[in-house]
Amino acid sequence: MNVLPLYAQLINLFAAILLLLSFAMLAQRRVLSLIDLFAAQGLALAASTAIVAFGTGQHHLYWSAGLTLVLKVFLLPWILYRLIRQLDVKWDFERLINVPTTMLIGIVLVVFSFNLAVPISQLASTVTRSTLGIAMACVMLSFLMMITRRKAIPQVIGFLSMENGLFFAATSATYGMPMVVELGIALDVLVGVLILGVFFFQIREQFDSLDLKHLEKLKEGE
Amino acid sequence: MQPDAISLVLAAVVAWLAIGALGIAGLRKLRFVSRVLFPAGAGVGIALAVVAFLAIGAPANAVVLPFGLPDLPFHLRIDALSAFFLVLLGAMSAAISLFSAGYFRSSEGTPPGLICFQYHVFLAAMALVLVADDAYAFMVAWEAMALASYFLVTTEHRIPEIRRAGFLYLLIAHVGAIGILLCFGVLQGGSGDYTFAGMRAAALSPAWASVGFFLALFGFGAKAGILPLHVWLPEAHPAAPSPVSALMSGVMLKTAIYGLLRVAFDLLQLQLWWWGVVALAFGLVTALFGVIFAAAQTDMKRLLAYSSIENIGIIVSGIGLAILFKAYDKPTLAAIALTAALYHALNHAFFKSLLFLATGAVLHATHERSLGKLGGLIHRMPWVAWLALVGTLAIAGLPPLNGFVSEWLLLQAFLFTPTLPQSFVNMLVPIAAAALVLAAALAAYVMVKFYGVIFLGRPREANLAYAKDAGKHERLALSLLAAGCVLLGIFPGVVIHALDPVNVLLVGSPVGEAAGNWLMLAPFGEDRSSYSPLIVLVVIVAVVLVTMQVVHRYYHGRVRRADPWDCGYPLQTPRMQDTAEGFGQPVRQVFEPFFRIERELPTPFDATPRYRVDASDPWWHWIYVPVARAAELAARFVGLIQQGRISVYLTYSFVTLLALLFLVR
Amino acid sequence: MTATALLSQAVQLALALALAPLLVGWVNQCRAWLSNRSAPPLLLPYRTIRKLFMKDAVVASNASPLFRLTPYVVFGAMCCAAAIVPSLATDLPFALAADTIALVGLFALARVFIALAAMDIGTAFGSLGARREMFVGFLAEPALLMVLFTASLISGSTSLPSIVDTLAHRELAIYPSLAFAGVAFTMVSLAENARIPVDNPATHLELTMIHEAMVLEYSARHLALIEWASALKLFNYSCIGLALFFPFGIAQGSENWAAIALAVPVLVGKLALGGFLLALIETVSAKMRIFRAPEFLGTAFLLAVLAMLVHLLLGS
Amino acid sequence: MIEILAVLGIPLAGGLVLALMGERDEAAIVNIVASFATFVAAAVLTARVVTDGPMLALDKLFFVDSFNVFLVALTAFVGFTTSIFSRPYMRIERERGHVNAARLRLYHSMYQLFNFTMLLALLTNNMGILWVALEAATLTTVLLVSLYRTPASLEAAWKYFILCGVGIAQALFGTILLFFAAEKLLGAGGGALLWTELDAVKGQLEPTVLSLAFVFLLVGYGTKVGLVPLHNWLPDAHAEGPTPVSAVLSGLLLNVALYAVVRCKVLVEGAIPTAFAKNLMMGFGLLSVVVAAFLLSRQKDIKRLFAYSSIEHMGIITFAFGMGGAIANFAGLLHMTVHSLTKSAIFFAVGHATQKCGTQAIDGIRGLITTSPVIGWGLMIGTLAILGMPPFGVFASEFLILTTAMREQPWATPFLLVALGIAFASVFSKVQPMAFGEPVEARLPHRPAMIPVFVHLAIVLMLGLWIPPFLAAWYRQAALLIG
Repeated sequence: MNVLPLYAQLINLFAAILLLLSFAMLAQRRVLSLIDLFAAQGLALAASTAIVAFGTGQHHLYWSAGLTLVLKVFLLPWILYRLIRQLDVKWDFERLINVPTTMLIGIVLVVFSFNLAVPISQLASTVTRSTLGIAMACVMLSFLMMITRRKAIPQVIGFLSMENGLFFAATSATYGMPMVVELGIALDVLVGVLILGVFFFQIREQFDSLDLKHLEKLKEGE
Repeated sequence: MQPDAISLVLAAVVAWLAIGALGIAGLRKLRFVSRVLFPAGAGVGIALAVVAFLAIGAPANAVVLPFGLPDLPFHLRIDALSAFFLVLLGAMSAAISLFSAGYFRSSEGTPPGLICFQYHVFLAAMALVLVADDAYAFMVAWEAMALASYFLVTTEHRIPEIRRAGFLYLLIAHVGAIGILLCFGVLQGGSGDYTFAGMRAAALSPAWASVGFFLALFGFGAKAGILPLHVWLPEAHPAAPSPVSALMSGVMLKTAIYGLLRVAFDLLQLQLWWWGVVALAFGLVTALFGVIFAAAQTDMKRLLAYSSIENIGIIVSGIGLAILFKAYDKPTLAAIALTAALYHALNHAFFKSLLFLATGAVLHATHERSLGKLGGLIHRMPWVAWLALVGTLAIAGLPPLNGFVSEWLLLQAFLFTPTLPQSFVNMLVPIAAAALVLAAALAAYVMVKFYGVIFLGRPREANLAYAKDAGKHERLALSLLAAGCVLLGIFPGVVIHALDPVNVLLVGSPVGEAAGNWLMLAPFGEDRSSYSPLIVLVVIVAVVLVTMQVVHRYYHGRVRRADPWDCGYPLQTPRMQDTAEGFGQPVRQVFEPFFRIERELPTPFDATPRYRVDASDPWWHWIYVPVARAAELAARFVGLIQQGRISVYLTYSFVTLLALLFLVR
Repeated sequence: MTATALLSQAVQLALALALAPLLVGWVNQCRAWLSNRSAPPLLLPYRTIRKLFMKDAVVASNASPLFRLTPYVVFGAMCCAAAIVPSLATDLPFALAADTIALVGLFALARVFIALAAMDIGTAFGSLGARREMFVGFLAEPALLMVLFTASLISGSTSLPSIVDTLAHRELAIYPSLAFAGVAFTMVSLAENARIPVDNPATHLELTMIHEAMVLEYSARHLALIEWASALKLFNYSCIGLALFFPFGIAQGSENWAAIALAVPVLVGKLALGGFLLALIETVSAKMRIFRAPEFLGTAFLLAVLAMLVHLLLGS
Repeated sequence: MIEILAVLGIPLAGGLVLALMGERDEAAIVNIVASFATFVAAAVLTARVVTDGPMLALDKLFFVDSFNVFLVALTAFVGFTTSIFSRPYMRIERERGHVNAARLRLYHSMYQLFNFTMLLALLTNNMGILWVALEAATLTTVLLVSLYRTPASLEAAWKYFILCGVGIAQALFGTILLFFAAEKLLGAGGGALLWTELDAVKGQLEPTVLSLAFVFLLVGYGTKVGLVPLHNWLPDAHAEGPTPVSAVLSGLLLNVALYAVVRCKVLVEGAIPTAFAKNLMMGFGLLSVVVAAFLLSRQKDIKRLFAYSSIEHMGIITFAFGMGGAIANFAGLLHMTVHSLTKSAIFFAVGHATQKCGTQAIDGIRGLITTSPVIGWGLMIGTLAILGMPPFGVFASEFLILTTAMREQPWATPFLLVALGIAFASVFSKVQPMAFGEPVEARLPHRPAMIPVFVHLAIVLMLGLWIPPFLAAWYRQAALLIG
């Protein structure tokens, strides 16, 4: 087996870091730490995007990297920090499934994603193809995180982290989507977070908490 | 150029629609609607009947209208079968419209103009059903018919029971319509050609053909009221205004028969013998059940509704028999069975409309539908009573009236099943014939109860003394229908001869020349069987007249009026007559397993003893309640998936995603 | 259709009208003998009818015209039926007008009219009688038709003269199915003619009566016609029974006057025997509760169906 | 070209203007005018496409063919009629204090932007932009759903946002996979996401990747379509937002999402030899029909009731497209049209009925035909139409779908029979006493805008009896396109 070029190895390293961070977020109990982890994930993402840009000469990816850096490492964590400070929800929270079980499910998901991605990765022309599996695993783990959390903010962080996974898939597996699409996605994410921010206030105003258990009134079951 | 039949039929349809539209224009002008529009509608009905009658023997002609689906404009076609049913529609609508002219009052819930609109749309839709020549046109007309009649049924929609009845009716009609639609889906044979011509050309395997036939039986059965899809009939008929009940029972049920015949004999190119057996079984069970239940009813319109179920059962068993003969390649016998079915359809239209209209007149005069509160109306309403007597005798299947003719024909057809090659089918004959005869005998029982309790005896309520006889429109309409019952009864040969083109079309053979005699009905030759109602009538009338003459000439003929004797019992009150419940009691007792009976018996020590018995339709409890409960249970179960918790929802998405991913690898 | 045929038809009808009350008288006489009573005169029914015709009719004050019309219609229907049933000869031109099914229809017509008339006055007994009569009717009618169907299947015809022709004048064959049918027919006839064990013609014991309850309100000529009609009914049923099960002696065709002349004493003899048997049955059995009637007639119905099945199985 | 820009530019500009001008009495008029202008532009565009055939514009960024142009016309039309309806409706809401001026401003502005996003999603040729537009549509409607700021509306909006956000994220992953597969053939430039380019090479796309991508796309866009079991946001969002929003959500957004699914299906069908995509769509469609039918019977809220009815109809359409073939596709397209017209008409009538009776609870609305015949008959006829009663257009399409299914997928018909029967029973038993029955007295301060209801129903009626030839030709082309 021939050795990959350095940049590819670096990307794989960052991919592994991303996955690790995803797991960490899955396990994390504190909201503030969760935001830190999210920012770290954004950083790893930006770095890997930059490396892909450097390694493959896809210069528009530098823009993507910059965008990611601004949006996901500075802007969004900053917004979230502010929100938490204003809403005063720093404390720990309970969750639907306990951490070890979540981790076990997470590992199963990772195996499944890898299994799914392997046949596809064979087809790719990019050097970084094996990262597709990791990206998929990140998406799945974020999904799992959203399921397990009972408070609004961590759920949103899960959502954003899922976006990270998607972004990683886009950059590493395909060297990035067309610029116009990426801009659009970024805009959507930003607007989405802003709207959610407004929502947090409204929810707290209505229910005096951000616990999602208040949002279970509309249903069909008895 | 002489206009062809189909254009004239179309013109009639358009005329009806136009009359309906005028009704909308004169929404609250009762006089205009009842004195102008309804008689005009009756005129159109007569014209339609004449046109259609002339078209029975004529070759089929068709027309394609410029609308419909893009590849499927409305095809219309009139052939012998449609023409026969159009005659029925035209004649009935003429009489019933005439009756309606005097019937509708402004006090009904829906404004008269709107009723007029719905009524004429109903008529037009029925006419279109009968001439539709492609699946789409048929379905559109079919459902328009259901919809128009639904609105007519719910005329007095503020009463919850009436709403419930209307809902049940429309629901069963709609489910049935889906069945018919699927049936057409089968019949088109994957060709995508939805015209009836295309369906005739489609070569179906026996399995597909069977699926098609049974979907048709289901779909049309729901409309006709074949067991166990009959439950809407006894609800909807009492709810509807009487002319509408008459129209629904007399004509609309027949459109279902038309559809069944169209599919079974015309669109399907092969018939299997066991279809016939199934249809026969369903028909007979329906007939028996209907009549047994009719015997137990206490509401006069419900009673008639159950009686309609019975008659539909008889018609369907005739169709089943015809299928049986056709499948064994005995076209002449099939023609006789089919003639019996068609004849009965015609007869039923006449006498059932007559009786429903009579109940309408009674209802208007007394505001009472419950048999327990009527009685003695023959004195107050002689016109209605005597004309209703004709209908009563006819529906009871008594010679020389029309109901007997079709039953006679059907029994004749039954007697020839032993010529079939299948011994199993032969064994069926005794049972089937017995069931049919039992149904006919019970019908007499039911009709004696119906007539006796309403018109005979003494009034059970004081206010019946103020009942007024029907107006002149109503009398004329009732007389027409009664005359129809008599004429159809005493000239069967003529009618059967006129029906022969339908037989040729559907089973490929006429009944034969022997039946064509105006005096004598002898489908197999006079030494095998014969029936001449005219002679019977003449003889009975002659004997009656001669006896009267003799008695009055040779004896004094004096009459003295006195109180009733009644074994000398002195304190007679009208309440001591048999009530409707009492009259039905023997039937309830004998056929107890068929009923769901709730009794409330007084104890000997009750100060105010009360006896209550409630015999309800068990099918409701056997099928509909469990189905409704199962649906409710399923809904509750399905409702459980919607927990309201967002994590659960996310889990659904997640699991779905994973499952599909698992599937795809 | 020939003049002789018409003549034979007329003779037959006249005979039926004349003999019917006699049969009733004979049965009553036999019953009296069998129960060790002194018998009423044989001609008593004639005298009763005559007496009734002479009387003033008393009609309930609230009777409708239907009430007064009914006796005539019932009488007419029974005359019509009498013209169909071959008692002397099989060449009955009128029989073409109505076959066995129509015959049953005629009986039903009479029944419906009399039941309606019973309800017309609005008394408790009248409607009770009407209800019970229709009740017995709907049980008996199918059984009767099944019996007739069995005979029709054997002879391939539903026309009574043809049936008689087949059974009496073709080669002798044993029809086991007819045995069943015969028993069934006897039971039906008992019920239809208001005889013990279903009804008792001799009683006005209020709660058990059926036929008598219906005609309670009739008097004078109306009652006379009704009595005569019910006598005719008994006569008709007897003749049907004889025609189906003991057809021997009925003349074939109408040309053979000698045969017809011979048929008269044969008929009278057969009727005498039949009347005696009827009286015997009535004497040895007890009147049933009304709700045992379904069992009784159900058995008759079952036997008739069995007869048909036997015919189909054995082909004979 | 210019038409496309107009179609997109007018609502965008309208949204901005409305956002800037603030809440005045004229805002509703501006809203109507902008919607009308959009509709005119869409009509012109439609005429162009009908005469000139499909067109590509702006560096292949926009693509109009017979499939999407009819949806554009439909969207613009319903958008226009809804804006007419929303004027008296929102006025009454304002006067009753349910919304304040700031929210009304948000409402009008977002209404236009929402129209813009939908039209963008329909017109774009780029699968990425399609995704962006749909996500933006979610964002705008989230704001509209939460307009009342009641606990229930917040809950509904939150669920809507999270579920659709997550769902649509899956669609993005699918889009990436699509790009990933196409990039090899078309190069990493912009071409690999353009639908026209993809369509041209669909036969050579890697089947494994495409089937994987289709799963993600179907789950993603399917969430927005409201396919069971991804539908849970839909009834909440429909019931808790203002009624005009329910009307456009049900009548338009679902269609647009389904449009996205069908576009993807065309590509996947071309790439995969098996019936995988078909079966998947039929399965989802059928499941939606059945589950929605059962849920219909449990509803106590009139808007929720019709929301489930939308799920049911989306299921039917998905099933039809899944079945494929000229007739089924034709029927599916027809059903999209008539469903959005009928359903929005129903929501208009329901909106006025709920305002009249002051409640959305079915038990609280009674006897409409007696007190206000127009609303009552509108609701009654609309309901009968949506339940598939002829001679309305919904019946025409159901007729074609069911008869085709009977021969091609007979296994599915018992489910359809049961589901349609139950749906009929559930909906009609609830609507009948609302229209009929003893009336509940109430008055509306403003005349209800019932013209849109009857215009819609008239069109639906016409489509049941006569489909104009140009429309039929158009459907046929589109049906062929879908394959």
